[in-house]
This record gives sequence, C-alpha cells and structure tokens, in this order.
Amino acid sequence: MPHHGVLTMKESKKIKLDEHIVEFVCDAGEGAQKAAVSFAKVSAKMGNSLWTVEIIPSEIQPPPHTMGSTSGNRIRLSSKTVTNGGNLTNVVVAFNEMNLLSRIKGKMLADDVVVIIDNKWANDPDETIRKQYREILDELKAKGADIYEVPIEEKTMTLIDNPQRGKNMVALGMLGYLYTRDMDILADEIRSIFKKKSKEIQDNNVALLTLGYELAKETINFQYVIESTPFKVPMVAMNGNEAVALGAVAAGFEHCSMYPITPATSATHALSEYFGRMGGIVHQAEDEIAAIGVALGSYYAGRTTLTITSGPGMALKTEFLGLTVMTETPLVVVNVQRGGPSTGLPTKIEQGDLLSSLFSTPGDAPKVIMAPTDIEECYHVMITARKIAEEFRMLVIVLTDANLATGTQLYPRPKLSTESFPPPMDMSPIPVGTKPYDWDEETGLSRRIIPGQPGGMCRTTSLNHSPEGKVNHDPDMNQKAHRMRSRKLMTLQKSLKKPEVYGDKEGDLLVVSWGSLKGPIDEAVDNLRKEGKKVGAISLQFLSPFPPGLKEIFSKYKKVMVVELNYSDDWDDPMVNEDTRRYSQLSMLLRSHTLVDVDCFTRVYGRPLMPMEIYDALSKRLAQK
Amino acid sequence: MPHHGVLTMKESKKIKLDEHIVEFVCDAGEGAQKAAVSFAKVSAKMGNSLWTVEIIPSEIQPPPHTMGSTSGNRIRLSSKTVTNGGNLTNVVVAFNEMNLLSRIKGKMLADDVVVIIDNKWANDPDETIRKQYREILDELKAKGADIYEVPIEEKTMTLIDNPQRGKNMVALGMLGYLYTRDMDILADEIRSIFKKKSKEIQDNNVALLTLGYELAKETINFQYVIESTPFKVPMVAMNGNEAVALGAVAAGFEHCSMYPITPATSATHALSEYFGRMGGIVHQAEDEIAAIGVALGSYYAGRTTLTITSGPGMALKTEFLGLTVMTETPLVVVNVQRGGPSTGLPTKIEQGDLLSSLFSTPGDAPKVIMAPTDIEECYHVMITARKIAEEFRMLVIVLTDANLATGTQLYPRPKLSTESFPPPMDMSPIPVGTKPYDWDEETGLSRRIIPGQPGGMCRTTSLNHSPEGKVNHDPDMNQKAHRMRSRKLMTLQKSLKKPEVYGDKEGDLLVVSWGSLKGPIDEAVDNLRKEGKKVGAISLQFLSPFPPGLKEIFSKYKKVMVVELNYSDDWDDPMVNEDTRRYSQLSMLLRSHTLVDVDCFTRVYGRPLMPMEIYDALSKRLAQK
Amino acid sequence: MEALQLEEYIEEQCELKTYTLEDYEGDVPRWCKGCGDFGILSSVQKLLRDDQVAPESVVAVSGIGCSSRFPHYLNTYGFHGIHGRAMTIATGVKLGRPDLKVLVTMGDGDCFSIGGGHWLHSMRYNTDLTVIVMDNEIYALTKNQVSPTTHCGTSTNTTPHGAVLKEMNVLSVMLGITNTSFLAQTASWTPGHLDKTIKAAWNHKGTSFVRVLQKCPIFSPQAFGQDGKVKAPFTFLRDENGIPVDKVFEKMAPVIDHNCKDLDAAKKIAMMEETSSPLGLLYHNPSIPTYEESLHATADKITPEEKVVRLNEELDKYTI
Amino acid sequence: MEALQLEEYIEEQCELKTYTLEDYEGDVPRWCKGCGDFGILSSVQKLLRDDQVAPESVVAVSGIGCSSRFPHYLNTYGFHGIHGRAMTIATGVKLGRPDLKVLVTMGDGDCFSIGGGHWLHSMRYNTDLTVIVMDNEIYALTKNQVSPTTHCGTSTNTTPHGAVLKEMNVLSVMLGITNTSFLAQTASWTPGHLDKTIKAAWNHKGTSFVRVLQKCPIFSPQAFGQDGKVKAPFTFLRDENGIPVDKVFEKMAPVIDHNCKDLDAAKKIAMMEETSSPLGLLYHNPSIPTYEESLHATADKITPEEKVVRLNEELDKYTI
Ligand SMILES: Cc1ncc(C[n+]2csc(CCOP(=O)(O)OP(=O)(O)O)c2C)c(N)n1
Ligand SMILES: Cc1ncc(C[n+]2csc(CCOP(=O)(O)OP(=O)(O)O)c2C)c(N)n1
Ligand code: SF4
Ligand code: SF4
Ligand SMILES: [Mg+2]
Ligand SMILES: [Mg+2]
Repeated sequence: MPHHGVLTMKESKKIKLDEHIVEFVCDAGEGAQKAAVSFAKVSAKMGNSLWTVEIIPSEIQPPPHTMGSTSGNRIRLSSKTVTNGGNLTNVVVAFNEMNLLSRIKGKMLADDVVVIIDNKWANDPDETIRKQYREILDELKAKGADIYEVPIEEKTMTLIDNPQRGKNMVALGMLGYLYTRDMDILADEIRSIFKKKSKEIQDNNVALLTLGYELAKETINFQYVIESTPFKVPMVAMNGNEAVALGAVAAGFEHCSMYPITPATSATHALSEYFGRMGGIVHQAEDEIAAIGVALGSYYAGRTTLTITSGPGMALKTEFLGLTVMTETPLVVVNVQRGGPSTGLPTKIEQGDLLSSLFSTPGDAPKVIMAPTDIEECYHVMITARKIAEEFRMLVIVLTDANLATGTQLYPRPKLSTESFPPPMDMSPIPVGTKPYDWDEETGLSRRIIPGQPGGMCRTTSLNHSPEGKVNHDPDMNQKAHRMRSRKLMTLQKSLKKPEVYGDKEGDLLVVSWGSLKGPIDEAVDNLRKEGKKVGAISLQFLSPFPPGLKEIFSKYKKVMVVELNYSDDWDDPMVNEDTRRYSQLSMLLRSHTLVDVDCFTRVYGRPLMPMEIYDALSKRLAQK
Repeated sequence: MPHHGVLTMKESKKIKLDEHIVEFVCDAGEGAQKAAVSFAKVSAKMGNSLWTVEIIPSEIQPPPHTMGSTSGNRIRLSSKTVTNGGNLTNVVVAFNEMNLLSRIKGKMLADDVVVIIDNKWANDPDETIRKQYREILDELKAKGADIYEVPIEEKTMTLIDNPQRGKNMVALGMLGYLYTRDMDILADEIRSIFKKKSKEIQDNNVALLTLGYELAKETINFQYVIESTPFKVPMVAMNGNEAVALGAVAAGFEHCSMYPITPATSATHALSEYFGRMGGIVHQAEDEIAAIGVALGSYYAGRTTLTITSGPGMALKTEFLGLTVMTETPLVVVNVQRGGPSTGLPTKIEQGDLLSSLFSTPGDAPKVIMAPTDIEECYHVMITARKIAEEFRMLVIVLTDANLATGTQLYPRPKLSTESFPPPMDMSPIPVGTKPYDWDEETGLSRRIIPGQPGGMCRTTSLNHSPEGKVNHDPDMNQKAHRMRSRKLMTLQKSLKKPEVYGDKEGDLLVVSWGSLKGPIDEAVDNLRKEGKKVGAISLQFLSPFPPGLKEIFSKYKKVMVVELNYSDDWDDPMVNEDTRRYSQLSMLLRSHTLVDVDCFTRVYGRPLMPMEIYDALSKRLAQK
Repeated sequence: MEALQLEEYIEEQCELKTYTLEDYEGDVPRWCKGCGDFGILSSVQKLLRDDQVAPESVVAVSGIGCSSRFPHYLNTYGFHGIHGRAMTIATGVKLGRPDLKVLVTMGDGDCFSIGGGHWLHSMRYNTDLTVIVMDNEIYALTKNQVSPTTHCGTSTNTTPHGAVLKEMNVLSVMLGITNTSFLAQTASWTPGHLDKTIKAAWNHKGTSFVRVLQKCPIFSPQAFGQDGKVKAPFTFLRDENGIPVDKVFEKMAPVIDHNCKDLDAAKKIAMMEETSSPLGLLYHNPSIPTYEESLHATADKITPEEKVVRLNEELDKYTI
Repeated sequence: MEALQLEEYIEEQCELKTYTLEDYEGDVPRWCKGCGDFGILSSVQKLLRDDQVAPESVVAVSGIGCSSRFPHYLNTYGFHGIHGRAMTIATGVKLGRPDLKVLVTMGDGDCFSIGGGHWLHSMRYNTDLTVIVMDNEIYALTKNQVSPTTHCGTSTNTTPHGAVLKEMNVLSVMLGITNTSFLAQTASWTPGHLDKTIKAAWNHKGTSFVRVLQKCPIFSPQAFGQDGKVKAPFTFLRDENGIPVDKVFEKMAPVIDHNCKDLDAAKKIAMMEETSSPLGLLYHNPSIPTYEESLHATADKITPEEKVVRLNEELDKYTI
C-alpha cells in the first residue's frame, strides 16, 4: 500500500496516512500488551478509530525466545471507522528475532514493513542466535523491509537495572514518536496505569517513555501522521466478550451458568465482575452439560439466564439444546466460535459452528441463530436475543468468534434505560383450564407459565406432549407439535427485514457473509467498486430463520458467492467436481434455500481473512466465466 | 383391497390372496406376541414371505384394558418378497375392545377389516365396559367391518383354569384355521416352544390350539389361502437389531461398548449373547459419552469395536464424534433412530437424525453415513461399514430405525467365511521416520499405526496436528489437515456406484429416499406405473458421501421428490412460502447438492408411511402443475 | 380467557381452603402392579397435604426412567427432563427461585450411572433440594439392564452371565463427599418409615438425599422379592435425632443404635449395606450452608433504575 | 518405506539394547518455569528407564489442560484426548489390549469436575490403569478459574469475591467408592517421594490412583507457595507396606504411622486433608479383581475358522 502523502519538515519527514497497522511483539511477560493497549488508548483519545487484536501464545508461559512464545498486540489505526483488523502489518516492533519470525511465518507482514528490533541479539554470546538474527533480518531486507536495529535494552538499562521491567515503555516512546502521538496524553496515560504505585515509579516510567521518544528521533528520519477527527459522541472501547457481558446485563440477564472454555471464558469473567456490583449469579458448573441444565432450569423457573461457551462445550450441550426446544423454554446460548473440529485450534477464529448450531440435535429442533458482525453488535445482539427467546419461548444461539472476543473496537457509547430489561416476573394467578402449550394455530406461540403462579400447575416433559403438557404418542399430535414449533420460526421470519445490500444493488457479483467477516468484505467490495466492478455484499444477522427476499436479491447478480471462515473444497483441488465438492456451511444452506448456484471462498487459517485476500478471491471469481 | 379370487369349497369358502395383514393384540402379558411369532414362523416354513412388527406399550406394564396397554404383533404375509409392513390391517384378533380401539385410533385398520374379538365384555358386570364394547364394535361395523364375537376365554376355561395362560393358544388355533395353516407344523412349533416343559404342558397347549381351530371353523365360513412357493435357498427370520448384531460378529467386531437406550438396546442384548459364545466383550458404560470413549480407545488400540445407540445417546456422543474424525480413528457407530426431538417418542420410528449425524460436531468433521433399507441389509451393512472405517481411518455412522429394529423379515441365509473378518492385528515394527498422518496428497489416506508396534511411538491429539502428529497452529497446516480429511470422502465417493433406479428410468417423477422407506415407496411406484404413470425411485445407501450421478438422474424427470420420515413444512400450511418453508432433511441436502427443485413429502407419525399413503402423495404431486 | 386479579383469585380460590390429598393428584400413575413407586408417590402427597403446602410452590424435577414419571402424577409444577440430568435442572430452578420448594426424583441408573458427575457435585453444592432416588437396582424402563447398584452375579440382559462388578455402595460414596448434609435410606415396603424419612428430608435445609430401596416386581424380584415377600436383609437405625422406628418394625428386622451427627459412625453404618441394608438417617449436619445462600444472590435487591445507574458506571470505565 | 520383518527389527533395534532416559523423551515440554509437571514427567521417565519398559508397550492417555500435554513429552504411544474423558479412552485401550501398559494423566478440573462421573465409575471398574492427577487446585490452561479442589475463599477469575464452596476432599470420595484398590498422595516438590509413589502405583494391578499436589507458580501460588517455598501443610504416612519416607522428609513435615490395608484408618487419614495433606499410600488392596479379568475376554482365544463355525450355529437358530 503506497504512502498517501509525504511532507518534509524540519526534523523529519511527516508521512500522512489514512490508516496504518502496527504490531508490538515480545516474549510472554515482557509487557508488549500493556504498552500497546496504552498506545491504542491514546490514539483513540486523539480521535483515531481502531481495531486491536491480541497476539497470544497457546501455552501459559512457553519457552522464551521461540516462535511459540510471541505475545503482543496488533493495532489498526485509522482516521475513519474501523470494523476489522485489516491487511498486512506496516510497522512491527519486536524484542527478539523469533517473535519477528513468528509474524513472518504467519504471513502477517507487508513486504515494505518497517521493523524496529532490539539489536542486542546481534552480539549475543550464542552463535546460533547471532546467526538466526542476521538471517531473519537479511531475508526481510531482501523483500523490501525498512529495518531499524536499536539498542532498546541497552538504553533501558541506562535508567533501570532490570530491562524486563521497562523496555516496553521505551518501545512505547518510540511508537509515540513514530506516530506523532501527543506525548502529554501518553505520559498521563502511563501515570494513570501506575496510579496505585509511587510517584517515583510513575516518574521512572515517564522517563523511559521520553528516552524511547528521543531514541526514535535519533534513529528514524520520518514520522507518520494519521488524521484524527475528534468524536462527536462519547465512545467506548472494549472487546467482544466484554461487549457480550455488558449487553447481557443491559438485556436484564441475572444469572449466568457456565463452564470455562477458551475463547469464551473471559465473557464470564466480566460477568462475574459486573454481577458482583449489579446483583446476579455466575455459577461455574461441573461441566457444560450441567451448565446448560442449570441455565435451563433457572429460565424455566422465571429467571433470565444465559450460558456462554465454545465448540467442544457446544457439543456437550447438544442433548439439552433439544430439550430446550422440545419444552419451549426460553434460553440464550452464546457460542464464541474457535477452530475445530474437536479441540482444534482453541485460541483461533473459525466460523465453523453454523451447521452444528442448526442441526446438532437429533430430530427436528427449530431454533433462532443470530450473529453479530462487530463488537458494537455483540453488545446490542444480547438485548434482541433475550426478547426473542422470551416472546417466542425459543432457544436463541448467538454466534460470535475468537476474533470478536479478543479484538477491541471503538464504538458509540450505548444509551441505557430500563426498557431493555424484561418486565417483572409474572406471578399472577393462572385461569383454570389454561394449557401450558396453548399453541396459536397460526403463529405457534403460546403463553409461558412460570412455577409459582397459582393455579398454573402443569408438567413440562421431554417426551412428545399435548397442549395440556401430557405425554402423548398420537401420530397426529406428534405431527402437530412439530408443526407448531416450526411455525414459530416463520412467525419470527415475517417480522425480519430484507437484508440491506452494501455497494451495488445489482451487478456482476454478490458476496454473502455473516459475523465478523462483514468488515473486511465491505472493504474488499469498496476496492473493487473503485475499479468499476459492479459488486454488492450482504451480511446475515439472522441465520435461522433467514431474512426474506434472499432469492430476489441473488437474482440481481450474475454470480453469488459466500465468503466465510470454515472449510470447503476448492474447485482447483484434484478430484473435486460437482458430485464431490463439499461446500462451506452458509453456502450449503443458501444453495438449498434459493437453488441459486452459490459459490464459496473459504479458509481455515485460524485468523480472519484480510480485505486484500478477499479482494483477490472476488477478483478471481469475477474473471471466471 | 379386493379379494383376488373366491373358491367355494365343501366346508368353507377358500379365498385366494397374494398377501394379507393380520394383527393379534391383547393386554401386555396375555401372550399375543408369543402366539403371533409362532404363527409367523409356521407361515415362513410353509413358504410365505413376511414382515412382522411388534406392537409395544410405552410403559412396562400399563394399566390393563386401556388403549395404552395394547401389546401384540402385526404380520404381513405374502406369496412374494416383502420389504415392509404394508398398508391397512385386514384381520385383527383382539382380547378386549380397548386394544381394538387403540388400533382404530392409530388408523391402522382397513374399513372392511375382519375382527375376531373375545365376547366376554359384552356381558361384563361393569356397564361402562359393556357400553364401550358395543359402541366400538358398532362403529366398526358401520364402516364395513366383518365382526366375529367369539367366547375365547369361556372356551379356554373348558380346558384350563387360568385363561390368561392359554387363550393366546386358542386364538392362534383360530388364525391357523383362518389362514389354512398346516396344523401339524403349528403343533410341532408349539411343542418346540414348550420343549423345556413337561409333556403334559405340551399336550395341553396343542389341545388349546385344536380347540381354537374348531372354534373358528364353527364361527367363520371362509378361509384365506396365500400361495406359498417353497424357498429355494435356506432363509433366516430375524429383526433388524439381531441382524445388526449378527452382522457385527460376522464383520469381525470383538467389542461393543454401549449404554442402554430404546430402541437400540436389544441389539446389544443380542451381542452379549453372541459374544458369550464367540469371544468378545460387551461393556455397559456409565453413560453414552463413556460408551463411545471406550469404543474409540479400544479401536485406537487395534481392537475392532463398535457402539450402538439412539437419538439422545447420539447427542451425548457429539464431542467424541469430533475427536474420532480429528484423530482419524476408525469407528462404527450404529444409530437406531427413534422419534425426536429430545426424548420425543422413544419407541417409535423417525428418520430424524440424518442432519444431526452429518453436522452435529462443531467445525468440519467429514464422516461416512450409511443406511440399510431392510433387515437383510442391516446384516450386510456392518461388514462394509467396518471395512470402510479401517481402510479410510474414518468414522462410519450406520442409521437404522425403530421399525427395522423391531420388525422381522425373512431373507436368504448369509454365507459365512473368514473373509469378512479383519486381518490379524498388525504388530509389525514401524520403519523409523514413519509419520502417523502421512497423508497421501491425492487420496488423503494414511497408514494407521497401532500401539504396541515397535518403533511406531507417536502422539494422537485432538488439537490440529502435523503429519508427525505434533500440535500445530500453522494456518496452512490447518487448511491442509482439513483438506486431507475431506479428501478421504472424495476417494470413497469415486468408488461408489451410481444408484440404480427402480421403475421408469425417466419420466414425470422421481422419488428419492433412504433407509426403510424404500420398500413402501417401491410398492407405491409399482401401483402408479400400473396406472401408466412414468415414475422411478432411488434409495441412497450412502448419505455421506452421496453416490455419483444424482444430478444427471434427476435431470431425466420433470419432478423430483423426497419421501422420508422427518419433519418438513407442508406447502398448504399458512405462512409457508419459498422464503419460510423448512424442507426435510434429505431434500435439503439434495437441493444444495444438485440445485434441482427437490420437493418433499414427509410425516412424523411415529410409524412408517404405508405404500398407499405414499401413493396418494405421489399422485397429488403428479397432478400438480 | 380472562386473567383474574391476584386478590380476587385469593378470595375465590384460597381463602379458607384446606388442601386435600386430591389436590396433589396428577395423572393416573401408569406403573406396574406392585411397583414400589406408588408408595413413594403417596408418601410425598401425604407430606404435602399434612404440611398444607401450596401446590404452585413446589417443582418436582426428574430424569428419564419408570421412576422419573413421578412429576406427571403429582399435581405441582413438574419438569420431566432428560436421563441423568435432573440434578442440574433442579439446581437451576432453586438458584433461580429460592422461594420455591424443589423435589428431585430419579432412578438408580439415572442418578448413579449417567448422572454420576452431577450427583457428586450436587451433593457438594448442597443446594436446598429434596432428592429421592427410587433404587430398584436395575434399569427398568429400558427392560432389564445392569445398574451400578445391581448385585454382583445378577443376570440381566446386558450381563447374561451375571454382573461382574460388585454393586456400588452409594451410601459410602456420599459420605465421602464434602458437604453432604443429609443422607437417609428407607424402603418402599416400609411405608411408615418411608413417610417419616421423606418428611425429615423435606424439612432439612440443604440437599437432603433419600435412597429408597424400591421393589420392581418385574425386573428385580431377586433383589427385593416378589409377591410382597422381601428377601433383602435390612437393619433399622435407632436415633433420637433420626427417623423413629415403629414397634412393628422391630419385629421385621434388627434395630441398632446410631448417632446421625457422627460422620465416622455413619461411614461404618454405610459399610453394613454390603450385608444388611441400614434403614434410617445415616447422617445429618444442618449447619452446612446451602449453595444459594453462599452465592449471596442479590439479583432481586436492586431496582431496575439503580441497575441502570450502576451499569452506566461500568460503561464509564470503557469510555475513551 | 519398506517394512522390516519383526526378526530383523529385533536384531537391529532391540538386541542388547538398554533404554536410556532419552528413549522416553518426546517433544520439549512447554510448561512454565517452575511448573510442578516437569517433575512428574521425569519421575515417569525414570520409572520406565529403571524398569526397562519398551516404549511401544506403553500408552499415555490424557484429557485437556496444562497437565494433559504430558503424552506429547513422553516417547511412548500417547493419546491427548478431550477434556474430562481420559478415563474412558484409557479404559477402552486397556479392555481392547490388556497386553499394553496404560498411564492416565489428568488435571484436577479434568478429572474431578467435568470428568467426575467417569472418575467415580472408573475407580469402581478397577481396570489396570496407572492414574496420575496433577492437582494444582486451579484451572490453569484456561487461566485461573475455580476447580473442585480450590480452597474456599480463593479468589479466581470466576470467583472474584472468593470461592464459596469448601474444597472437595477427593481422597475421602475415592475411599467411599466400592472397588477402590490403590490410593496414594504425593507432591511435586518432594521428588524422591513422588518417584516412589508413582513406582508403587505402576506396579499395582488395578486402578492405581495417585494424586500429586502440583505447584503452579502462575495461578495457584497461594496454594503451594511461590519461588520454591511450600505453604501448604502436609504430613507423611509411614507404613512398611507403603511409600518409604526418607530421612530428609522427616525434617520437612510430621510423619505418622498408618496401615494402608485398613480402609477405616485410611478414611480417617483422608479427613486430615482438610488440615494437613497426608502424603503416602492411603489405601491398598491388591486382591480386588481387575475389570478386564472379570469380563473374561475370550476374544483372542478362538480361531477365525472356529468363529465361523459358531456363527453358523447362531444362524441356525434363525433359520426357517
Ligand atoms: C441419554 C439417554 N440415554 C439412555 C436413555 C434410555 N433410558 C431411559 S430410562 C433409562 C434407565 C432406567 O433405569 P433407572 O434410572 O434405574 O430408572 P427405572 O426405570 O429403574 O426407574 C435409560 C437407560 C435415555 N432416555 N437417554
Ligand atoms: C469440553 C471442554 N470444556 C472446556 C474446555 C476448556 N478447558 C481446557 S483445559 C480446562 C481445565 C484445565 O484445568 P485442569 O484440568 O485442572 O488442568 P491444568 O491446566 O490445571 O493442568 C478447561 C476448562 C475444553 N477444552 N473442553
Ligand atoms: S418395571 Fe418395575 S420399576 Fe418400572 S413400573 Fe414396573 S415395577 Fe415399577
Ligand atoms: S500455568 Fe501452571 S500448571 Fe500450567 S504450565 Fe504454567 S505453571 Fe504449569
Ligand atoms: Mg432403576
Ligand atoms: Mg488444574
């Protein structure tokens, strides 16, 4: 990506940019995360939009100075709204060459990446290290990188004894210089981080920051300027799991029954904190089966309850999901998707649980499936999910993913009111003769009776049952009960809006997606349209039921294609043909639903697709006959 | 169904028939099952083909003389091969009017049904009983039934004191007369049932039999004759669960790890018996999760092992199914499908687990799914399933159903040889450097290493892994591993045959099905073709992967329609339209696979569809534009 | 249907109302003749009648099995769940609604086999539940398979040559679990003792666990005898803090003294199970806190308006 | 690749071969510095070396957790399964292949929480397995959530205001389970004791269960101390049939006498856990039959030809 403008100034060139991606990586425990978060915060305060992604090793404290030990943050800064992590990295700050290597192997760095690396390894006593350091840098340079080898640790030790406790601040200072950050705001931010520590510690850290600033100034002869327009409304920054948790409280959830599993757990950590202050219970159950069992029992008894999990946990909940549908108990299950199958890639993103969420339960179990497309929606979806669950007496599964969970986004601070809470628990007496499944023949809806309501005594059973809630083996009643449960989905469907098309409303290619790929797809579509291509995109917030009008929308385009993060066979694989190709999950559903030849481009890289990768795939598809 | 020929004989009219359906029902414990089985056996010996279905109450010993207490058998007798339970019942023998009523309410009886009922209730001291007895019979008569009220119990008591212990034999004798059974063979059969009892008991029972024969002769002035051609090959009669169990032993299975669940359990009862004589272990685990865990561990360790279950049990196995796929451990799981969702209709048939078998596991988990269409195939499928599981290192799910499980069919006695057994466990040393997932890039296949093989030490993990079996988080490796697992399915697909079309190879309508609906569908197709309609049918033995050439076959017909036993919305339901209709399971898959507008007709009645119901649905579809 | 106002309702329905046994009768039970479950049902119904418990304030939760049909036959709120998971649903009901009384009924397979993990942990949670296991030492509904409490050597459909494992001593398991607060054993054929045991359990705050030795004349007559005869040997526990042993029982079986507050003694008594089942209160510790108390549920205690205030404070922390 | 014949292989690879520690080394362990799991791994490796166990004859099975990475680091056959289910897979391996030695490694969450039901039943099966639970009293891999053995009051990410439940005494649970045949406790910071305990477990026929108190300096320093210091009080068990207590230990902690054949005594010792963890062999009963023996597996004993004959006899019964 070319620089958008170059200004020569007195001390250094100022390079004006619309946006940039910077990474800060180190060994676990060296503090890159902390420094990067401060950098992001200050950037946001200055008026940049951003999307940050944590880089986390898969063990707690892996052997240092290895590829697997890399920990840190990846920050996309922009003068415009950001909805995803973007393309290749433009700047990387690394404390050692193995951290750098892990990013090279992950194919995350732009060819012309600017690298700032601690040069201490150049003179390491261990020859292997010296050699690999040199080789890695040489290779990068050959591809076009702009490399700054800086004595970060050495300089740090001019101020403090243990460089592990301060070099992150030095590096932060360097970034402050490079991105022309307001150093006063940065210093304030650092002081506030250490606000519980002594004045001396605060001063020391600010001194390290300044040291880094000066070091960069000496070493690098340019600075980046990313225009920042101050936000007109108050903005919040949080990750998707925090958004889910806050959204849940705003939706009126009072109980959460869970079992720890990456990458879902941190949402329940947040809930444990919030409930501590706002009333409510987090119950860590003995396993995921018990977690949903308790949630179901609690919601059955009238308490607004949710459960949060990820792939393997969803698998264990399968039988209870069926019970929820059969008994028409409202329930919200959040599935923070990770890489599968089985334990798979526990910390990585995949959109692999669409079909399993829809179809895991034996028999017919209609349910609602929703997927937020960004972190802001993670908050708001919880309110809608709760309402649907209760109004329709249905199971609502909310599908987020590992990247939403750990990414941070800025979005307008939500307005709170008591309206998003459910009404007080209904304890009114039940008229004699009221049936627990008094299905409205047209809508399938029926009034929910809550234990404790006088006169409402009735049985709830996992067996097929009559409107009276009695066990029933009658052929027609089984058919009817199935019909009523299915009918509710139609009733909901009638209230959904036709999805809005982003980009061209008709043309050569429509891209269909769901969840967090919306952002990068929209960017790819923007770029294609700039080239004059007629391309549109839709993103489905409801996966079950589908919104109305899809076939009609599809008919306006020559080609339709799904882009999502789960596995599908590629056309150019040997042995793939019309008979054998396994389509991706959403494309499979849409093909059946519309009978349109919906193609797909998907990858299971354990990371989101970049706008440019999507751009390439769409271009290729457009070029095909 | 009109009688096919009427001959007047000296004592009674002889009515010649191609086939007939007779039911024998009573309260649980009154012995209809036993008598009916003898009747069926003798009919088979005389050369009739047959299909029998057990009628089982859903409690162990429900209150007697109620609709829910009905227990018995339904036997379809024919001079030609029978593949299913057929249409409405032609003759019913009932010990009380509530048993009869349950069959009326179940809509199982033909309007012109011949009813033989114990007349003792006509004079019951309880007026309610007298009244309901009369009403039920009057109603039947009004519709056209031919009713014989017979003093069965009274007559029984002329020979023995406790009629509960003998009236089933009297009824059997009546049936013997009605169907002109060879009374010597029948008497022999009775003696052999009581062969462990005294000569006196045997004689008594034969006397009861004769009594029944004479009673019928006095009462009924006609007899049925169903032509019987003696079988040219030895035939066996068993139910589908016994066939699965025997097939499993013939396939070389040595271990079965299970947890009881209706209607699957009796297959494991049979295996417990067989293994007792043939070597092998049935392990009843603490739950279904442990059951598959033990099976997987055992197969991983080289022992040929299976697990057998039904809906709710499948749900619990979900996580382990994913592990099986991820580790490429061979495994065969038999799912005897029952009515869902949740506990649903535990004793009743449904074909509701196709999508859940395919898609229950989070992430992408390619597996093989096979479905036998009749009881004979229940036997043979086990051998194929075992071979595929081992050759492809894959999970094979075999879907049978409650009707196959409890129905009895006659089929040619399988020929046994050691060839259907797996080769002896491979304990040869493993060459240095052999990888546990040494995927062939084209086929996805790799050599399985078995613990104990010297030099083969390697790790098997649920995490994503490299060919060396090491934990791997690399984007490309995750993509590759997914591709290799998917590739195996294609490799298998290439070896499958194009399905054979039954009936017209091109024309107006193609019916697609799977599992035990093949029989009734083929009969419906026969009848339509007799009327000159151009109709064909295919039945899929492989549901994953689909066999080749489906789209091509579909293209030869104006309309394509799936008939199966799971839920779908009907076109004539209010609110159903192109946007909202939920298709049945196979039709959903086929629509996506072929992009052909595959329609569906399905019911969840908890019983099979009758040929005539399918005939009606197909006729209706043919008549539509 | 017109909804009545609460006051009107109370006036119409409840005033001066005394509950009779009929008020607790649900569907007509469909168990076999002679099934021990009948007695347990009527014991619970009598208890509710005696205590004049409002039917709407009780939730009966069960799993799947013959025994788990229980809630259908009791006219309270009832949840007939899935196999092995009754304890989880019941825990949810109680955590969600501490104001309700929760009764859990399970079979031996349901509780001790597939439900084993939940059983273990629920005892530890000590949520205020009354738990009744109807232990017929067999899988009845699925027709005669071995259960954890089936005696070694018993031939069943899955152990045609005899069960190979020694039966599980569920009493000794429970007495090993931290926080077990109430453990009693009784039998379906000792109705007076059954009634008193269930009543004591009902009145205990915490998880009160009652194992009822339950006759299944169909599938486990070998265990408890057929036609009214009881084969299994048993012994009554006499304890002033325990379940009173009526005179009539003294003739039926030996009676020994036991102190239900003494955990070590209870463990010894539990080991008797292997020769002569102890009937009575094995262990009782009313001072173990219940889970719902410990969780300090404050959910109901702040107003929606106050919640909005606090939620806004929370949002402040995320605001740039 | 050319397959070698077994004889050749034996000649080339095995003859005169002595296994060294290196032969048991798999991937380089990726646990944190100071993690107690290292010691457990090397203890197992030493045992295999000392006993000269052929690496191909061992299968190490685990669940998911820090501890469950164990099989990757041991050069035997290894199965790194799914969370909580290690016992089931291991039981399958052993039932399928009684000739293999099976080692099971789990974390406390893995075994006692999600794996609770399998734990309970596996103890009862008494399959010949060596089971090691690395109990750091916390969910480590998922970063600091409460586990059943987390001490009451401990603040974790899911109990920010302190764990509300009393920690589960897993020793007393196991001693309540019918057929428990070997139960020992040791600690990751007492290497000599650890080695001997694991060796004793390895040599026991039946399910030998070893709970290792395992230091996790990252998440549970409060339980076992940081930087080499050990906070938790413990007591050694001296028993001529148990684990020898070295002189050096006598200085570390109190030593008391115990008879590991005495179940009642073991139950009393188990209750000590609540104040001072007993280290040593709590209970040992070598006479309980193993599950695989009881099942009388005859699978290997008839020839394929004989099987065809018997299968034909079976088919005869169904033949019309
Ligand atoms: C997940 C699941 N597995 C298995 C079953 C089948 N099943 C129903 S009841 C039952 C056991 C019955 O035994 P028990 O719990 O002792 O109750 P009882 O019938 O003896 O009262 C089983 C295995 C089921 N319904 N669900
Ligand atoms: C079904 C399922 N649920 C949850 C998880 C997430 N998970 C992985 S390890 C673990 C617990 C780790 O604690 P422990 O078993 O004590 O092992 P440790 O890491 O402390 O050694 C959990 C909950 C999972 N992988 N699978
Ligand atoms: S089978 Fe046994 S437990 Fe079930 S209802 Fe009959 S007697 Fe009771
Ligand atoms: S987090 Fe704890 S248990 Fe896990 S590897 Fe680190 S020290 Fe060991
Ligand atoms: Mg039972
Ligand atoms: Mg742990």
